[in-house]
Amino acid sequence: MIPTIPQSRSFRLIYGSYVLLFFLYLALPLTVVAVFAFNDSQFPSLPWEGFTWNWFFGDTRPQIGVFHERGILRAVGTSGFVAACVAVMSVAVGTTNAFLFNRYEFRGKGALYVLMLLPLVVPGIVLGISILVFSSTLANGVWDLAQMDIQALRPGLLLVILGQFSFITTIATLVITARLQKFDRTLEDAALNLGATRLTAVRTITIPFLMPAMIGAVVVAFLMSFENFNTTLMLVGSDAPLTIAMFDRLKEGSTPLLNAVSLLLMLGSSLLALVVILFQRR
Amino acid sequence: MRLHARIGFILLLTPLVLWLGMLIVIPHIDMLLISLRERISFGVYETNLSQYEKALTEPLYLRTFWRTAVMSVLATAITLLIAFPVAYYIAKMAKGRLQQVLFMLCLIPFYVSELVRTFGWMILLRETGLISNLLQWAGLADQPVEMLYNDAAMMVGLVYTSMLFMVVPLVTTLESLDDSVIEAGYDLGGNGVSVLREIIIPHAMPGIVSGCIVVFMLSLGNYLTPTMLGGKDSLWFTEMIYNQFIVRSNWELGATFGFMLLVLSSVIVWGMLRLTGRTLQETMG
Amino acid sequence: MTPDLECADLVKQFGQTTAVDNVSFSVPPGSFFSILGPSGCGKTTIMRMIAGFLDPTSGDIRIKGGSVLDTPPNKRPVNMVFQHLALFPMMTIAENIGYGLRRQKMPRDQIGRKVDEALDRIGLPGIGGRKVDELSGGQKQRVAIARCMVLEPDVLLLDEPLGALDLKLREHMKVELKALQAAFDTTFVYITHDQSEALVMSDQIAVMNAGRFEQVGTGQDLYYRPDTPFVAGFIGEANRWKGRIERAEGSSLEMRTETGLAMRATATGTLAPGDTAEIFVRPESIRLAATAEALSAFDNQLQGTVTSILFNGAASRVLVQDSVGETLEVTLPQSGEFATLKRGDTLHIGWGAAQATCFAVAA
Amino acid sequence: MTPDLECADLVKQFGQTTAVDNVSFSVPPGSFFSILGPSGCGKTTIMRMIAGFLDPTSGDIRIKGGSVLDTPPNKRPVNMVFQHLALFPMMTIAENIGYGLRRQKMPRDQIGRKVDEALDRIGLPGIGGRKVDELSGGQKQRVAIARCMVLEPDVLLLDEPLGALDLKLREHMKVELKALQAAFDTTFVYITHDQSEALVMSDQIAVMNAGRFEQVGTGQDLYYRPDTPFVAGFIGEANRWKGRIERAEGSSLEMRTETGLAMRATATGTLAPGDTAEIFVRPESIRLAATAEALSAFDNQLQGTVTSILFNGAASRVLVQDSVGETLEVTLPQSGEFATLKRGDTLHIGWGAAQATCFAVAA
Amino acid sequence: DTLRLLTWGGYAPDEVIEMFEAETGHTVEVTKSNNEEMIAKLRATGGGGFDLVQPSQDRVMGPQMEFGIYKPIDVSKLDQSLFIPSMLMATMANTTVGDEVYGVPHVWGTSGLVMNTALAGEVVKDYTDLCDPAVAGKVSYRLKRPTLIGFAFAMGEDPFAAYGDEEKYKEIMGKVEAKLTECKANVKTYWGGGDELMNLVRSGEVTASMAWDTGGWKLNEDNADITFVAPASGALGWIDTFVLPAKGQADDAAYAWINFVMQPEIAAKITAVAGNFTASAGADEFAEEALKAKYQASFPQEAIDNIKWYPPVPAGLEAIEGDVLDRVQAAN
Ligand SMILES: Nc1ncnc2c1ncn2[C@@H]1O[C@H](COP(=O)(O)OP(=O)(O)OP(=O)(O)O)[C@@H](O)[C@H]1O
Ligand SMILES: Nc1ncnc2c1ncn2[C@@H]1O[C@H](COP(=O)(O)OP(=O)(O)OP(=O)(O)O)[C@@H](O)[C@H]1O
Ligand SMILES: NCCCCNCCCN
Ligand SMILES: [Mg+2]
Ligand SMILES: [Mg+2]
Repeated sequence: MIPTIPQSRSFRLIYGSYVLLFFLYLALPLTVVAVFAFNDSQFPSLPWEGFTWNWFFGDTRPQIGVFHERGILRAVGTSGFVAACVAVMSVAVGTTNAFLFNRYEFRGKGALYVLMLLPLVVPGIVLGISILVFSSTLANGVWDLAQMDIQALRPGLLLVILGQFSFITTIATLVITARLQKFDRTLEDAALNLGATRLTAVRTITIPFLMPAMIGAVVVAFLMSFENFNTTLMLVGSDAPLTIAMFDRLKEGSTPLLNAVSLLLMLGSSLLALVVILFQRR
Repeated sequence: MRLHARIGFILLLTPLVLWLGMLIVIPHIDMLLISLRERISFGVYETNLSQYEKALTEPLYLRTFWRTAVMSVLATAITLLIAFPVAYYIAKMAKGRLQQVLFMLCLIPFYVSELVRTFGWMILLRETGLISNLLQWAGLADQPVEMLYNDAAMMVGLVYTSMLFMVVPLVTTLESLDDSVIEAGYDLGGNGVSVLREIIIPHAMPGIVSGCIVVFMLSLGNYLTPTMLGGKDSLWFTEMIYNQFIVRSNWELGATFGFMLLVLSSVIVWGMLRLTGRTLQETMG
Repeated sequence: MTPDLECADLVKQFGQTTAVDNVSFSVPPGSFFSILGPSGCGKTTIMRMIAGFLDPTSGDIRIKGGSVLDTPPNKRPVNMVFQHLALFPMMTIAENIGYGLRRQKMPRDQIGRKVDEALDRIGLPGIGGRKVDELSGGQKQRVAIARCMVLEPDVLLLDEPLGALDLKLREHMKVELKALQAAFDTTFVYITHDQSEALVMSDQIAVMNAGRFEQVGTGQDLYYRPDTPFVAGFIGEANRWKGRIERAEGSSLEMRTETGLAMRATATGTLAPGDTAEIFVRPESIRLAATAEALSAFDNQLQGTVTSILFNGAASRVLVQDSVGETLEVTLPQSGEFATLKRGDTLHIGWGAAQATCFAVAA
Repeated sequence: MTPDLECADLVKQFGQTTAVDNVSFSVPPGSFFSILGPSGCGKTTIMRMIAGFLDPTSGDIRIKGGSVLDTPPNKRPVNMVFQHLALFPMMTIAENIGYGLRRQKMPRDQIGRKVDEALDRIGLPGIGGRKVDELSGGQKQRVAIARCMVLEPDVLLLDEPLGALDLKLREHMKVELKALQAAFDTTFVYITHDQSEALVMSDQIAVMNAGRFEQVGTGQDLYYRPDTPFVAGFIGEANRWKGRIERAEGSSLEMRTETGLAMRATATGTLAPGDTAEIFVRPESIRLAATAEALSAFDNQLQGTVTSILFNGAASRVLVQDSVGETLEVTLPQSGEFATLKRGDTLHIGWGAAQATCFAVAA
Repeated sequence: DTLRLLTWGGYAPDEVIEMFEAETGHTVEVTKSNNEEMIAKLRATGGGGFDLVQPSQDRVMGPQMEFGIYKPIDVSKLDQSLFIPSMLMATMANTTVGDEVYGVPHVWGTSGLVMNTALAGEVVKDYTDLCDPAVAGKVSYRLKRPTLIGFAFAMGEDPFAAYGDEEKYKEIMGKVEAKLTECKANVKTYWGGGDELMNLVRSGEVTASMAWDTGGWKLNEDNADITFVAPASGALGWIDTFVLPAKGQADDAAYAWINFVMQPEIAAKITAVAGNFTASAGADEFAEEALKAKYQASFPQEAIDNIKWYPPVPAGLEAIEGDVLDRVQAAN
């Protein structure tokens, strides 16, 4: 069952078609979403009413395009801000975690590592509600004690960022740890031996070595944050990120505007993905 | 020197402890405490198991709970069945560029948000959607066919959304299987079936387990797909959590549900690990 | 007696490149046949064609006289020990060895017995229950051979099986492999790029280069009577000179090197005055002496200065720079006669025309 | 002249295990000093203590006469070439070589000049802009050395730097390393477990075993005049017999082997009749002859049967089984005299008492 | 200031926002939601995160008593002359806790039936007719409390009368539950947002649904067969209000917004987009004739008299309703 083992023609044919079918299945919904972004109709469905750019650039009712939709544009901004914060924070903490797990032996390390993995197996919605519950307990506690209201602890951007950070950090940690494990510690010894201090060695040797993984982690974290729904849903306040905003609209019914947003999202993420691939290449 | 190491250790430990403590451990403990609370009247609470009692006696809750679990297992199994041949093809049959391209193609849907993917399926499956029109055009149906809002549609969405998380670990483990081991299997008289059963699948087990765990978790915790593609009967456990928190403002019961979901997922993940004798560390790290 | 394995005019092309180019050979029953050649010369390709993992572009492969071209790999009466052994990591040692027997639907107790027997045979009784990664490199090696041998193949193929082992273990396994072959009394076809492996173990060696067999013969044949400059250069070490033939009488001839020295040598093939040629002389064929007189019996004599003494016990060498500036490698005799030699000493060296093999060089 | 490097009573313990056990040595300026020993004997531990990556449990390390125990690794006037070279993969060759100079805050143009100079010195001018993985193994080797040498260390430490290279390249680099040391005229401390590397390159070799130095001396010292059975067994190959001393006259003695043979040998240290002892005889010290008479000059003579001929060109061996069933390894002379020898032939062998070294064995 | 407005779809059209921003210099951020989510969000934030919210008048008193998520409204800061007096009084009365008033009216309307009269008009006259086999698979409604109330009326009960009597209320809900469970097979999907329903009806996937009056009227523009019908048992009347969240930070902007949108011309614009009439006195003049006509067509006088206005929901009832809704959703 590898190319060097002779197989009958029909087997190869059936297998090949199955794989082809699979990729059609993968491509189908995305293609459909993309195509109907150009339908000159109120609905993203057949019949095809002709081609239009209106869902991108239109500025008159009812065909207001993405680029003239305040709500959507604001949501994109919010998502971008959240994603950037989450990416930076999770990669920063992911890097310190990687060093901790890679460089130190201490009691409870194994348990801590398992705990670190846990956010991956906690459903996103549970993460969301636990943080929601805890932050309001805190806020209420502060209120009861000091009659002081800490809005930051109420649903809103900070909680959204922390909620996403809470599990994306695990992923960043794994990505960076994997790379750090491949790092040959004698490189640091060599730097030391050539006159560098410990910190200089880390700065000039280890961090550049980790760079591809860190950049990869930034992009993955950014994308994951950008598309996160479950955790965000429970923590969102008045500033809705894009997925939530789109979901709210979708609840009201689908219009090609959503297709247009989706198509732009696809293009954006493909671009980012490309950046990652180019980086990993090097 | 020693002092430096100590300081470094503390500096590196702090963010980890803050993160896990403040965002994972304490919130979950707090959630547990809330779930153990009963509201007596305005602002008066009592600690007891009444929420759990309610959750375990009300047939709706219990049924939804099991339904979600069973459907998630089913979605995981289907995903595995569909993904395995494809992953095998990518890892072992395709070579060079084709292999890279196919692998990349598998990743693409992941780069687009789940909402968009689900939205795509809605456009395809709805009564006025593409497939319905296609069937009518082909003469296979004489009136619009509704394919949305049922368990099958939901399953299609769940499987679709999870596919990547099954394919990637499978491809990775299968790629690590040396061609010559497969060849040795044939060389010693094996055929396709026996090589698959005795060599390929045992080798792929780590990938199968980690893929299944992730897919199961994603299905169990999914909210979008069941709400948007599922029908009027397809209540999902996450929806109930959302409902209790957002629609009913009943945080006590919502927290209880959250905890039940957590326990369910932990038990199933633990079971899968036990079954295959692997640790979480090996599987996820 | 029909040979166990016979390849006739075997050719394998990958697109434009011809990996195996018209190779023919036959391996008599019970013998140890090696294919020796540099990396990328096509050795593995031959072996994979024999095992059935590649179809030859043309030519025939016969086992015990019958062509196996239409037999799929899992039906061919040959087994293969892979370069990295390809033991099944998910199975125990006993399961590994029993794998082929299970495929033959042999009853379980019989399999058990056969496996135990094989483990005894390779000197590892009682390890059947272990996992693959609980064995050392040499033990794995033997298990991989046992896994094939329980199936009693007509021919056992081995693709650089010692490549992954460390130096000491490799030395040891050379002797061991030869002993195992004797014990199982099976035909071995062995691939390697390490001349010493091939020389030590084989009955017959084929030296391969760029898809073709250059020479097939015993180790002595190849070492002392190389047919081609490639064989002379690839097997053993040699001092070399290029030049032009000045005189030729039968196989005895004289060449003027590019640096202007006159040398007497023995021709391989026909060489005429004016031909470009290359002379090979092994370090151990050169004699050292303090005076020129001591070497008067030799056809070739030079004077030189010691530039370096590479002391290495029994394999010590001296680097001698001759009058025209070339450096020669000469074996240091074990007699102790030259124990006091040091850098800068002047020395006479000489060798007979019989020890200097001369080949034509494609101009 | 103060030695460049001096270690005095160096001890290093890891918990219960003593990795380095009271080692003292000194390395004179400009010399090539090797530490040779089997894997795990503590070589790297010594080197890491010298480089400053490990603190000795006790003892002192002096460089150019001054103790460096309190100097952190980045301040010590020694540099190290690591086993896998530890070139920085994210930097170009020039950046690698300039790394230490940048740490010294040398001006950029001066760094550039120094790097170019070093590249010239190692015979690789103009490759400064390349990436590390665009170099061959041997080139990387030289760059690793240059990276240290631009810092003009008092001592260069090399930890099995050839371990990762393949056989042919290793042979070549042995000669090259020695030449580089001469060119830079720096003290080299070289670690290896490969005796031939140590023998070929070193001025002085310390043979190390289980944390201790067994013997320090030149290659010839170690090969021909081993002080301990470990050294005799570790360096070069040897046939060995255990037995009990029957007669001893000064250093000349006679031993009865466990298998009942009487043997004459030369004692190392004092041995008295009744002592348990072990005799070492190198394969190349044993002569072969067709008749017993030809060997009458030798103190020890045996008759045996050829069990195997390990043909390996200049390094060919014969395995000879003697009358009591022991197998001896004997070098096959290059003279061609025994070219027709084959398995089963009867043969006489002999060696002098001077070639048989005898050591006391802890009963 | 930034005014963070939590409201229903259509209540803050872009055009109005732009005018408001131009006139006052405040900026407006709109979040669209529904009653339950508004309350849940405010509860989670302790009444923060927004500066002005618009729950229905029946959803002000209970949540305020239980969670304290609103702050009293200073009616003196409002131009009371802009409001229809009777509606202002009624709403203030319904949203008074203690001595404080919490809400003032904005938009009002009814829930009833939206249907394609050509396809379902013969069959569907009241909510319970949605369960008729003739419209099987072509029916939709929300799984929310208005549906329970509507079905209760259609089944001849008076749930509002039972607000004070939990036992009685439970009994009524039990009957409604049975009916809705039985009816489930008829339902294509439960709708969530107004536009979602409109899409379903417009595309023909649904022919009859329980819905807000607005939706029907809007659809009527495209397809004359589709319209809003007041059910035989009476439409349900609701009033969406303006309420200040307890921790709102832009009260001035909030008051400014209320005063701004209650101006008759502006209110008319909102009516045009949302489809519902407002509590703005005199906005009628500016309202489109077409809409008025549709309103009159849907509401003959006896239908207007028959409108059932929601009284404030006492705390605790929603738990009963929630359980019923859960069981209906779970039923097979
Ligand atoms: N599947 C293939 N497609 C194209 N070219 C191939 C293929 N397999 C081998 N080759 C080419 O055929 C030639 C011979 O390869 P082969 O593997 O037989 O060499 P080898 O003698 O076994 O070398 P090594 O000692 O390195 O294993 C090489 O030039 C190789 O690049
Ligand atoms: N950090 C450490 N902790 C505990 N034991 C150690 C440590 N480093 C080395 N050892 C032990 O000390 C002994 C000597 O190790 P060392 O690395 O010096 O050997 P070596 O001679 O360099 O071996 P090799 O040739 O394999 O590199 C070994 O038994 C090793 O297990
Ligand atoms: N298009 C907006 C409709 C708003 C309806 N509010 C209804 C409240 C019913 N309880
Ligand atoms: Mg090969
Ligand atoms: Mg070492």
